[in-house]
Amino acid sequence: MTTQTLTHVANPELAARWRRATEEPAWVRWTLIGVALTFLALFLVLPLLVVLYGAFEQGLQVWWAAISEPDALAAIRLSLLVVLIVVPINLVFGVAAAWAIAKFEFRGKPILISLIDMPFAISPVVVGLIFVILFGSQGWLGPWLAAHDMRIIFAVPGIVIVIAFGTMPFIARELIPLMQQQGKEEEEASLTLGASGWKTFWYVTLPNIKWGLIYGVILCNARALGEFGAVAVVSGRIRGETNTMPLHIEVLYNEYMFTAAFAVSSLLTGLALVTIAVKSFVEWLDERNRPAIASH
Amino acid sequence: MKKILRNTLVGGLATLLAGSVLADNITLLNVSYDPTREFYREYNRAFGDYWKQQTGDTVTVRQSHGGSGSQARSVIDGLDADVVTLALAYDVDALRQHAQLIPENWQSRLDKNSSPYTSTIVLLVRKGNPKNIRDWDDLVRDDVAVITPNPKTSGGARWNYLAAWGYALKQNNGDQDKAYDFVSKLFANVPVLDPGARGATNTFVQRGLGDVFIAWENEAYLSVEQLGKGQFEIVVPSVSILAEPPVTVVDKNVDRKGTRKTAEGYLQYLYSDDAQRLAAKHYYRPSNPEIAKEFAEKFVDVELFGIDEVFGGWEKAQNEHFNDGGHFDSILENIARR
Amino acid sequence: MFFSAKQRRVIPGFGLTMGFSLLYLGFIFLIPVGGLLLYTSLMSWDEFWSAVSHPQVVASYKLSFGASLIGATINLVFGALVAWVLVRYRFPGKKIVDALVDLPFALPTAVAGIALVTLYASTGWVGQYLNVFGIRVAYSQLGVVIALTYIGLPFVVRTVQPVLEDLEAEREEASASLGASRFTTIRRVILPSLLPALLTGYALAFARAVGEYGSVVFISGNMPYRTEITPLLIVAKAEQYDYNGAAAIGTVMLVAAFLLLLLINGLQWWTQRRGL
Amino acid sequence: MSIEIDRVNKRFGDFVAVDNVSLTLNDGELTALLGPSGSGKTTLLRIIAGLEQPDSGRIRFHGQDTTDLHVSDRGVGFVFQHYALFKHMSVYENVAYGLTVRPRSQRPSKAEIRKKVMHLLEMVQLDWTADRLPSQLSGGQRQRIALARALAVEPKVLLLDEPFGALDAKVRAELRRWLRRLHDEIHVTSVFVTHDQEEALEVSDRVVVMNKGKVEQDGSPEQVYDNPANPFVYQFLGNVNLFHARVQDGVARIGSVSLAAPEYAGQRDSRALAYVRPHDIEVLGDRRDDALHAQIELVSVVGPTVRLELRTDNSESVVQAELTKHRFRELGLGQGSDAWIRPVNSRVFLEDGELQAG
Repeated sequence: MTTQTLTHVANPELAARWRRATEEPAWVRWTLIGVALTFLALFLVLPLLVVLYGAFEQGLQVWWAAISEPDALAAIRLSLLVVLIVVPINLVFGVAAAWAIAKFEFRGKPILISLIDMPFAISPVVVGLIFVILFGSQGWLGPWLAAHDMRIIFAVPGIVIVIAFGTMPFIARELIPLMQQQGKEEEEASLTLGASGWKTFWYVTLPNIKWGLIYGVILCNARALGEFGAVAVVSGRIRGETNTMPLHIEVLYNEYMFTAAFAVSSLLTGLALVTIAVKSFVEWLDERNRPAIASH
Repeated sequence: MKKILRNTLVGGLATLLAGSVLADNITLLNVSYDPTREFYREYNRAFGDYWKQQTGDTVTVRQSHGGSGSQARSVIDGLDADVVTLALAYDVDALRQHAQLIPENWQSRLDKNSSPYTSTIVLLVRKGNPKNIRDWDDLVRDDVAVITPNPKTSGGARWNYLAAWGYALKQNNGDQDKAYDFVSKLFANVPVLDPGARGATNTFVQRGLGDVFIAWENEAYLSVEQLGKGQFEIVVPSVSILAEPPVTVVDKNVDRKGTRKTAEGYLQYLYSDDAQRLAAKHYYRPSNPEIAKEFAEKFVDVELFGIDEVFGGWEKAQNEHFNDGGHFDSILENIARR
Repeated sequence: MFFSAKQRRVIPGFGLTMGFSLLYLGFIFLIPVGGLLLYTSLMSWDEFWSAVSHPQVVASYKLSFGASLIGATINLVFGALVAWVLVRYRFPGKKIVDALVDLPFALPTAVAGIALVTLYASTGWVGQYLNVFGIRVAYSQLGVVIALTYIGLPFVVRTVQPVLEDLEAEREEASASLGASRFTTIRRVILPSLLPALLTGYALAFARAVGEYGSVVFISGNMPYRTEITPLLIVAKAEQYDYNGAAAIGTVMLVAAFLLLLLINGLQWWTQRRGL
Repeated sequence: MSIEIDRVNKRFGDFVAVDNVSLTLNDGELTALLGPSGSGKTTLLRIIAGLEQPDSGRIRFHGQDTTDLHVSDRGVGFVFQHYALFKHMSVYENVAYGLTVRPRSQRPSKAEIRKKVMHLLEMVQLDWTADRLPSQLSGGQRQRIALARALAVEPKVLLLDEPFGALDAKVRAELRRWLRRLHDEIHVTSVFVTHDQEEALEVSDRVVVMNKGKVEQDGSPEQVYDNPANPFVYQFLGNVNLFHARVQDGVARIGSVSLAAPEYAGQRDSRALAYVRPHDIEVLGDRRDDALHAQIELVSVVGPTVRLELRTDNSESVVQAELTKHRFRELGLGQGSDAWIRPVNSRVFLEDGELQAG
């Protein structure tokens, strides 16, 4: 019997067929991988290729001409300006909200979290509509704003507000679970060692949430650049003035300047890709910095 | 931000210095509809030169384009337009109805009902006219797919709709019910309703959808010339509508900004010979008959009817056909029910 | 008092962070949303009801919610599959594929719409082959589903992935040692643990899809009663100066969004309670 | 520095965590707060530290009221149960943290900080780990770093929350002795929380036993162990056998066995419970009148001691006895043998409601 068992183990065919309890047979594995990759290729890679192909179809020069044209530059400038305003505000908000929610117990917390989530679920079109109803010259605050010569919609402030609205949850959403999971022991330790609140935040909390923060900023940034529906309603589409990059793309598309439209799109897509690359790099750094804790 | 601040400052200064000899930098905002992009791009340059010569002032004209109705809405909601150049009088009149931005008599302030150029509605078909489309009648055939934007959101599409309706009235001795049936059949052949004229052009030209595209004359020519040389043909129907896209100064805005003089000059200049030729170049029919003659072979002579004679003016047409509960709504409902 | 800590806390900054959060939420969120609700509440009930129950509007709800449901369901199935493949298997290029999943978050919706219609129109790269089989994607309800699937794709993957990563192998091994087949183990042990994450991702993808505008208008035919989504209808109403109608429908969508979020947070609460 | 806890109360919702506790902890003493989980000991420690605010009552350090002093100004060293080391900082940076975050005017020079940190690291015998990250250390090492970090700011009092709770038995025992030695060296008033009676008895100068938010007993380890104030303390401090007894006039009777119970000198016949520790049970091989007959059910040898489980005739419960291996061999008993047992030391508590003046 013993000998037989030994031969069994040594049987290469059986050894090859041996698999872990948590594994599927190879053919199942490869089928699943195949199906998943086909799905992703159809839904993610192909649209990406369309944009890149459209942008570079007529060569680099045409591409460059399209994105260095004054109206395109104005759109790029505006989008960057909006991002420069919106991302820091949402960053401060995200950190503040996450701090309040993760470090303290108070009543109404689930409501607060739901409120922060709301922009995920509200149609951008409704967002635009709300601001027109409020700030349009036929709206409630419109006459007052006009009397004080202030412009909100059809100007940069309106664009900033709707984009801030739409991108509000990204950083907060990233930080809240992270900070909840980290608890507050390290902060308490810092306080017992005599550090002030700000110093505790700066030296202890911030380094701990750094990666989550960066990821949140990256996503917020991408969404802020790409927001379309709400901006379309409140921008007024003044060429070279209140057209953001996505609106400018639509304008170009509607002017039958497809290559130019795709060129500016490719810029945004490129940004998205860079964003994703940065994110992956960030995660890779994170993993490397977290030395493997002796496992199993 | 900076620009808006500058505009306000410049506007204020302009008021202060009105009549002085100092040359100004003036910025105008022209809020227009979709198909005028190419025309106004060129016209703005021409006007800039002309105005500099006349007054020494430097004028920069900013453009905003979109669906005619949506553009009017933006101006009503506070978009700071100095002039509007929209697809139809109803949209311009909305500025008066909803926000009193312009006076009652706005349409009589400029020549030709304030329409410096006109256009009409034609049919665009694919090369060789494979479905053999000759006139409006062919659009209700079962085997024909028709592309038009949504009349609810697109000014051009309202002209399309009214042109078809007018044709049917003419064929049936003014029988409104028959016209209703005709337009119903036509829209039953429509697979896609883009919100704007440009979107519809893209659908027909780029995406290859549909057999015939009801379009502004100038859009049709643009497609033939620019988008796909040799891929499309224009079919001029037996009768069509005289489309008059009107222009006006937005009084409340120009008075506040102190840009009235320039804005009025901007619109006046549309009637100049140079501007009329420029309009013709971009396939708009010049309203000046002299200039129109120069381009006689460019624009096919077609029997045109006006909106006032057939539909009793825009107000009435809008109420009967396009407002909620109007004919168009009921047509869509009937199609959906089938 | 809501939003006030029970008492003075040792960790500082509650007043500051809570105050700023509420101020910002108030300015950027509560005032506008409250404004919309107030605006709608000033309408008479009849006016409101006739605006939100018109057959054309109801047809658009059916499309918006129906297509979102289908899109979210597709994402549920394939999102779970993608998450599974990304967590459990090794294959070349896995990192890149993992990174690409976020693309729909980052790509502007208008660009996505243009790219999708370029692909799926009957002259497009994919559309021309589908056309041979008589399948029309662009300008049909199928197109709406495709666009809504695209924009909701990252949600399920990104909610399921971390849970799957944290799943202990022990439970699967226990199941296998008790004689369960691999399929049974997945069905009886793994799937129930993933369920809350799956549902959360599903609800988020659904909520996002219902409100989507930018990408859909390019690929949907926008035909009333057939391929017109609710957000487009709101735009159309607004452009005809019918702000009441637009606000009424907007309110319906807002309430739907809020209910969805309550559902999502309910699911999360349920998840926590079950200690999964 | 002495710590005075004056009528402190703390509730969490309906749960009473600390119930009107008053205590004075003397300067330089190492005190153990001992109790089961939920007894309020950690909450009390956090109140002393300023990490929790009491609902009422005062905390004084050396007569000075610190109740409203913020934790960062209180000058306590706190060692957390799970160490709470800053993950992203090296060991050196962790220990130096308290010094580097001081306002510039009070901050020592870099060289001074370096000297101090290295000294502390040497003291905890971990100077060679200075450049490592906490995640690269073992649990025991992390604990010592956490202690060094707390000591770096020269705290007036040192507070430790279950300092050895997360460590394995051997490391615990080592660290315990090490902490004792350390305390003897630096002599800072220290309080540590534990649920392990052995730990409390071995390390501390003084043991405070807590239960349900109240102090059950407060005294030296010997006092607490030898003279438990009540049944709870008795049971909590190690294994114990319970015998039903009757008490009359200073004598407790368990069956045929009589025990002196002088504290009940005037007591009339009452029901009582006698608490006897396993090592206070004498096991005999031969019959004696003042002993109870029992049968040995289980013999287990744990190192040098032998633990027996015996069943007496009149009892359903099992009696545990502990004796040396040497003595067990002398007796020549084995599993199933008859034996006679006799409590040599016991503590008798009357059953509820039986106390009455005689």
